[in-house]
Amino acid sequence: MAIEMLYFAWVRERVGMGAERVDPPADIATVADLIGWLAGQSGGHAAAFEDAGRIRAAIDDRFVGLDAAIGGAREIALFPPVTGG
Amino acid sequence: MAIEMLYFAWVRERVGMGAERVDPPADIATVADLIGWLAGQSGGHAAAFEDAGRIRAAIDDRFVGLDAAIGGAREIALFPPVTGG
Amino acid sequence: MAAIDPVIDVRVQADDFDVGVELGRLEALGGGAVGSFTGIVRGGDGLIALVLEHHPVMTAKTLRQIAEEAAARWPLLGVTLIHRHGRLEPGARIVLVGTASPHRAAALEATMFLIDWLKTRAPFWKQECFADGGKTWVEARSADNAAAEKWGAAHG
Amino acid sequence: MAAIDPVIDVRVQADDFDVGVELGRLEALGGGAVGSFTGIVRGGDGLIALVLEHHPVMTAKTLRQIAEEAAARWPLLGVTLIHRHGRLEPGARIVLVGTASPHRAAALEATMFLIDWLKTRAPFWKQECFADGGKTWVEARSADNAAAEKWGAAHG
Repeated sequence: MAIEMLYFAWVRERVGMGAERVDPPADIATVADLIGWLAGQSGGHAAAFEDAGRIRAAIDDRFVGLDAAIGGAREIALFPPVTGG
Repeated sequence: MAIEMLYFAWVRERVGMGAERVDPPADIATVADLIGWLAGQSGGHAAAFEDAGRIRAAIDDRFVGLDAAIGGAREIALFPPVTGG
Repeated sequence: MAAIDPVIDVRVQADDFDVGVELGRLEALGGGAVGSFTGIVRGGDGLIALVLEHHPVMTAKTLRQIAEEAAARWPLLGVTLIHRHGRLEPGARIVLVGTASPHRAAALEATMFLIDWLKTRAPFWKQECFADGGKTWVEARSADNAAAEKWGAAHG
Repeated sequence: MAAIDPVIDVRVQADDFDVGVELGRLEALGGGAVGSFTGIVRGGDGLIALVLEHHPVMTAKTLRQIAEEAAARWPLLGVTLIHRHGRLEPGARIVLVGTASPHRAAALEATMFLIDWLKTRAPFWKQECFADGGKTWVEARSADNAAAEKWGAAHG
């Protein structure tokens, strides 16, 4: 199940890239599972995802909670809480 | 005790002038007294001041209640409730 | 709140004003948050114009007092109040309230306060002129009084 | 509230905007009451610029949803939301919220709602750049979340 990942702000900086294609194993069912799995992919990923509580997510351009199922997702964005306005 | 009167909006229209100099008798002590006295000065004044509850006042450019004393007043303005903004 | 000495700009004029220029002045004060309210003559029901009469000596003074009251209640860097008088046709601007503050809630709450107080305390009177020649003095609205009263009495 | 179909104008852009022109469009809708909030980069503490990053696909869509939520809650004739991205120096405009309504309270309450929701729901991230070369991502503020939450959940 290939997923297009998008990263923003310090998540992007720590991972070291703004986008990547990942193929997590079948037992990765939720956004939280995905974050835990991503944290093991590199030192940069580990730094970005060491505290899942600071991460927000969107699946296919819709905000979701970390408990959201990722089945069928084409694109998942991970980022810090927003600070616009 | 000569007082410069100023009238605005429909008070001005009914009285028929925007300003006049008046010299009320000594027993006219408050704005309400003055309004009652003015109502007897002409048909226009009577139409303007038939309902004192609809009149607001300022003495020497400060808003006052109808119970305010007029002793020492140089100028008194009478007008309807304001409708700016 | 009195730590900041705000720039208060109050004008009573027949001429129109430029909202972009006025708000630009407030933006330049460095607060980060600028709020505004613009009141415009609304057409409909055959209205062809409003005529705004005012008490020439009291108006600017009253607007200044209202601006100072807002500055006593919120941390404002600037308050701009412009109120037009004379004949104004539908679509014409009547009044501008602008505020600058370090805090967005302060800027917008003060804007609301200023227009509420201005409606019930500034010595202006509106006459409506209709296409059929009729003229009517606008009556004060109890809703406006209620809106003003929710802010409580003057501090001063 | 759904009786009025408001003019919603949402833009995400690097370029500056003209507040007078934008509010002029809202004034022309005939409501009589136009409210606005402008957010500006505040200097101080050695800040030389903000860099605003955003999620290019989601931002305009999210701003439109926020504007539609405001239109579902207040009788609005128009909502304008403009949010800049990229590098912005102190004094630069960041965001404009503008509303038009027949009612002044609706215009100003909706303005407050829009900026509160925009701060906590629109996918923008601010990085502060300092004179000494330091860069810091701005942390989300709990006060902003509290301000947004006081308006309750989305209707849709």
